[in-house]
Amino acid sequence: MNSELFVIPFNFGLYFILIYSVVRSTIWFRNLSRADKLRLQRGFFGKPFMQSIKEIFMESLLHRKMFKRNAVLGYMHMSLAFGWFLLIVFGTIEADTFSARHFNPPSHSIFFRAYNPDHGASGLESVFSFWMDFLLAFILSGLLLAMLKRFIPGMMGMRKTTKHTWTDRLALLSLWLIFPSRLLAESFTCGAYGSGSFLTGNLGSALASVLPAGDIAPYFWWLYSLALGTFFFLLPVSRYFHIPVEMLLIFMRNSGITTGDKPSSYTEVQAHACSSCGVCISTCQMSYAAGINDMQSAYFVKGFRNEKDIAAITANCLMCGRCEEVCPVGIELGPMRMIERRQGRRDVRPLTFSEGYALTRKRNFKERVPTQSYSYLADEEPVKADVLFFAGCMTHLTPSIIVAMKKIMDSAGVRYHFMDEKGGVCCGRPLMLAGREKEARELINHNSDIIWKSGAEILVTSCPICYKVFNESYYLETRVMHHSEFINLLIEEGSLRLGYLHRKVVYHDPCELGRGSGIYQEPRTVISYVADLQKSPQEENMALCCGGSLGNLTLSSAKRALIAADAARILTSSSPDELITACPLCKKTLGQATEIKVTDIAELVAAALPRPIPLAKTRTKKILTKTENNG
Amino acid sequence: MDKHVVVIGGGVAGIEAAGTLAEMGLRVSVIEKEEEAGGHITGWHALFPDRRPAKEVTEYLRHRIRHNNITLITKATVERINHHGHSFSVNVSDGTSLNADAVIVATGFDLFDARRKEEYGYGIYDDVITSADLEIMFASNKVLTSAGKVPSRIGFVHCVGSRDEKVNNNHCSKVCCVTAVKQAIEVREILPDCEVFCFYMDMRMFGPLYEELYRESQEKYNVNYIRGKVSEASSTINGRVSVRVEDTLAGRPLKMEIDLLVLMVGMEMSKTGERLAEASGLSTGVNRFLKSADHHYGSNESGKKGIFYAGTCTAPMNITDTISHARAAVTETINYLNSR
Amino acid sequence: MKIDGKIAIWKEYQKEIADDHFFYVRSCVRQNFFPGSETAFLNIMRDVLKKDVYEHPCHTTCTGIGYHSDIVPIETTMTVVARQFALMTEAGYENLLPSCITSFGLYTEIMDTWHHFPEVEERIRVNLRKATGREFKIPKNLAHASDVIYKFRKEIAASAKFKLINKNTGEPLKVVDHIGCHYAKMFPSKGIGGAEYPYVLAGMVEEWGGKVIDYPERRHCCGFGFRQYLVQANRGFSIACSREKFESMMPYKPDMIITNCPGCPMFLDRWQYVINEMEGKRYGPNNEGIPVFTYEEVAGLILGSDPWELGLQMHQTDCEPVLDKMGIDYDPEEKYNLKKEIKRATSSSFVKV
Amino acid sequence: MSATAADKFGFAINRTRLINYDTTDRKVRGYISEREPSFRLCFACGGCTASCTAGQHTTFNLRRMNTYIRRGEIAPLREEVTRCMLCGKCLLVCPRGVNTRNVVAVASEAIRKFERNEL
Repeated sequence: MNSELFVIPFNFGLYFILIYSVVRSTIWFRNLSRADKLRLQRGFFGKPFMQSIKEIFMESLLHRKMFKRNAVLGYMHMSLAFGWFLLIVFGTIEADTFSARHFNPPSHSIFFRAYNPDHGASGLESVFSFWMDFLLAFILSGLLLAMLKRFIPGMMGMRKTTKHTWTDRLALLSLWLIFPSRLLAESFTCGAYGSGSFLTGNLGSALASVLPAGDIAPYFWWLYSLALGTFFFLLPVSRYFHIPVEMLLIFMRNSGITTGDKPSSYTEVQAHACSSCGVCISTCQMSYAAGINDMQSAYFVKGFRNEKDIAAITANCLMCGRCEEVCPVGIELGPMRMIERRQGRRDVRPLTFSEGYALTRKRNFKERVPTQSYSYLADEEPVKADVLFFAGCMTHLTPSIIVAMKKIMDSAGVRYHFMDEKGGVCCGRPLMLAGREKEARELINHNSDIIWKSGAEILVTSCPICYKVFNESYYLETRVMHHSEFINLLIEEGSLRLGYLHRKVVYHDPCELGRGSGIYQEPRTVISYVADLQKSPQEENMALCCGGSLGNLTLSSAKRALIAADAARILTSSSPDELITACPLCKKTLGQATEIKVTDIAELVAAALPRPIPLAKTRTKKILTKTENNG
Repeated sequence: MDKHVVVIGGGVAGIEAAGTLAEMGLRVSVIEKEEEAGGHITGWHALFPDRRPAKEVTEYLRHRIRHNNITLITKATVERINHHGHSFSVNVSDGTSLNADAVIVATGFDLFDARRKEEYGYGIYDDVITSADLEIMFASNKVLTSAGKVPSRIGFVHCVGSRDEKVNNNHCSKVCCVTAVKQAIEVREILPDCEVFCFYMDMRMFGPLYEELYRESQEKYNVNYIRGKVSEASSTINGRVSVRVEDTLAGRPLKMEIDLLVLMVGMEMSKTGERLAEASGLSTGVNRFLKSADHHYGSNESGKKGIFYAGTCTAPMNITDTISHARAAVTETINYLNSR
Repeated sequence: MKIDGKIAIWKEYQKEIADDHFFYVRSCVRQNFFPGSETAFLNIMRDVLKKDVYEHPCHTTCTGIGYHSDIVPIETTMTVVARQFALMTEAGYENLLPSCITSFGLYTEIMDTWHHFPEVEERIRVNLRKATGREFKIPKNLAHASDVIYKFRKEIAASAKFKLINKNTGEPLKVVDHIGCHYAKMFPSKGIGGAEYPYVLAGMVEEWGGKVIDYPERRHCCGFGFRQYLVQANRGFSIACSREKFESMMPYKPDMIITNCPGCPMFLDRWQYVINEMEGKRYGPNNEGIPVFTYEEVAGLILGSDPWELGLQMHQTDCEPVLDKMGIDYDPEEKYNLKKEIKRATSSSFVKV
Repeated sequence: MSATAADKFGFAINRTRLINYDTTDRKVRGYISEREPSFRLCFACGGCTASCTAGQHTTFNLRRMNTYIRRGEIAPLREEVTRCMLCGKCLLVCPRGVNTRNVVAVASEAIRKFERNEL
């Protein structure tokens, strides 16, 4: 090959992206908080290092999570990522073994066929060229699937494909050009020299018989190099920056760094690690049930990264956490969105193309100006009790739950105080979900004061939303339990005698109880103790959101109904006698969306209480060693 | 069955009764005081709740009356119904007297004369009109003030002449609320940037799809509703109408200048009907409408054998109920004639 | 404004007014608010209209002001009113002619109450007999003084020397007519033109050449309401009412206000001064304030009597602008020449027309 | 009412409670209707106020607040709007499906801006 000019675009792109990635990573590292820096250093040199390497191999290359989601989708990603990786590795080995010097420049291995057009005659050489052709075929098969996915997303278990920005489309195009142009370049060269293995050889000779292969080959080498060059050049401003950044993210995550409550270097890394793959869009009920396709996490993270005005789409999310469960890159989407919700309105100007390359972002975090104030809350007269029962605002609209809980606790002889019987004060979580952190703190302090002064050992609540905030944001010595856990405890300690209800029931995991707080098993054990619990299609960490979530501030009641109807239909597909849930809000929302009776777990248990309710016997078990005469 | 029935009143109820009777082979004479049969609906442009053109219903009625068993006498009123044994004689204002085997009274209602609510200034201030006047404007698809200006703000006053002891009408006329919502929507369609206000005491959306229309008026057409009874209207120096009302939900008095004030006039027992009832010894209820023999299962019966009631002479009704009531009256008449 | 609409309504409210032999009962406050009014009325009735108007020396207040201020119980008021009727019967008169609107409203109310509850009338007869030993007959006709002037407005116009017309522009004076609330608001059928569009003063103004203004707050109370101005704590309401009316009539630039009640001229006139003191705001054309007249003063003016003899100097808001517009000549120096006043007050015929 | 009037006369002109629809400023209403279109659907039944958590501890009346906003009466709302806990009970109760929670969220912001006439 006489002129070697075609190597220039490739070299320019490669060296640009290598230097850029290294420089940017060091800047990200430097901007980490001191604690996170120490964590990362320990992460590099401690046990997490091997774990990260394994995860990089399993995730970045093999895309194991994608496979778990859908085999074809997994194969497509794996072929492109792992295939290209192997192509580079073996290309370098091939170039290394068969050329004069070791450690040749990278272009030498990438364009090996261009430099040694007649390579592949002897035994080892033909093995190598066969292996290289095989890898190229492997990648091209993945590429074919990628193109098909654009038009038939269903075939890979995807409902929708992501709407990309123009930079992403350009990068996508250049990525799609790389391998076909390599194939043609090698084939023409092989055609001209009669070399090449099963793929490039046969294709080459076929082409040569028709076209002057030798003259055309250089053009394709130029195309190959240009495609590579543009792809590398566009990397920092495109979704494919995910390739290098995900590795850094894996190291950071494994060394224990988490998203704080303000934009930080870690959120930057996460923002750049998102590949806009669209898995979150297909999982989001707002998309397939309510037909809203502009607020999913892919668009949120893209908007966050390019500093677009994402206030509207930030608020329009149910915060149900399903996308976070399926995100192959493992970005903490919930906390990221909460950061944006805590921001006050500020005028935001999207980054221009060139600004996309800037190495640092001056993220001005403008705190939201508190608008609410609760100085009117009078200090309440504390009431001493072993067990505090906090029904929660919503539960006052589902009195059947309160009645059931009272029956259960009376039957178990629990000495409890119904803390918010006269309406009480909101637990503060809805305020936090709306980004009003400071204002929520006022309510939290008010309630904490009451709980502290009551000296209770256990705080039982019927609302998962309250349960999550009591657990995460209140500083309580009291043991916080959702009433499903509490009932489970009462059953285990034998304080509760329950009959068996011959009812076929299905359990719906409320988002804040399941994904939000990790309580999956207790409700199920309680239910199967009293009724015939059936499986439902989407359960536990992938449970459906009922659509009534307070996480979404702006969703209209009509759209909520669509989501609720869809969720109810799936949940009751095995037509159970009853749909059981453990949240007043889910009960109300699902109740309006299905003919099947929707009851709370407490109601089910109350129904299983033997008739009549016996006088409470002494509670013998160690936790509540109180000798009582009456309830 | 070659019986002869006289139907007094050629409105919606009268025509429907006559048409049904004629189809069943009876000879019918309809006595209508206006030049043309059809009743109040002829002045209407679009009907609630689906805002279908009123022409369609008037067409149906015009077709109905053209049956050859029916003789229509227009520009004539009936003074008395005389009862001799099993038959009746009816003296008509043009001097003739008709014998009949049965009589259906379908004298209908009168629109409340808005002049009697002086404080609203109907007939005194140029831009105070009634819902009927507005409906005529709709026919020309142009809503303008008397000075020919495009109004930027229009107010609808509910319960004018209904539920009002001061004009001796304690009854609710049922159909004005939904008419106001319909007209408010039509105004907003013709004049998209004209603010529309409805001053109401209660929104009585009693029929099917009425509440949906009310919701649509808020959701899509941004009609404003202010709960309060307008106390007085007066004219301002710039020729607008100034309206005083209490916004009872805010608990504050409120004043507003409006370009066009539309009075939702209610239904009253028709004067001619009242005179006929008195002369013929038919009893009227406390709201001066004809008193049916039984509210639940005898609303067509007058208490006198052979005389039946149809339509709004017994109570305010929308067109659907009027037509059904008229058909019920025919059934009662046929049963009576057969049993005789 | 469709004028025929108003005329149609005015036709509905025709009121039967006696045409002679009136038993005149004075107002208890009008003499010190607008001293010339009642005297002017008597002179017009006797000298111009040649009517027999008898004024019984012992007749008293009708105690309406006490009754409406929750001081005098209705039974007492009824007994006092019965005594007035007794004086009238003894004097041989049947047409009661109160000068004050509140009295007119009170007499109408009492006669209507007795009409519906004869037993009350009986009880009052017993009271009167016990208190004074007098008997009484219910007056055959009750008309307010402004009704009578309205009835004979044409006769007055005939002998009028001036018109309510602006001499230098030839335009009719723009006049705001304000009717006392107790005139027709309680018994609409008892007021000429009814409660919404009363015609009693409008009739006079139109007859005498002026033009009546219909402004939005036409029906609003002038603020005189007894418990409003009597109790200092409520006085703020009283002045707020007047201001509401002034703000509403301002755009029409009225030349004068004509009233027929003791309180309205008093407060519409005095409150203009107080509003100016409090808020520095003056109303009326070129901010000289809007002169307020009683119908007797207006009748006196067009009949050519001397403004100072009519007592116009007692007005808070100077009436000179209207006098100039009507072309009435007056002697500014004489305005407060009290010596002359005292001399004339002691002379026999108090007001010469 | 100026202080001098009171001491000079012993009383002052009472301020009218009349809402003059032609002079009230309804920018806040526009701001809210734009961001929360369901605000228009409210027909003031009072269900939200009845179920209100904050309403049991203080004077917070969402129905009256909606009516005042429609009439441009913003001053009385300055404190009241800050008392809502955004708990969302009213959302479950509203017969017309008004997104009451978002109405309050947007209203508290709008009223603050209106008071600093940044609207």
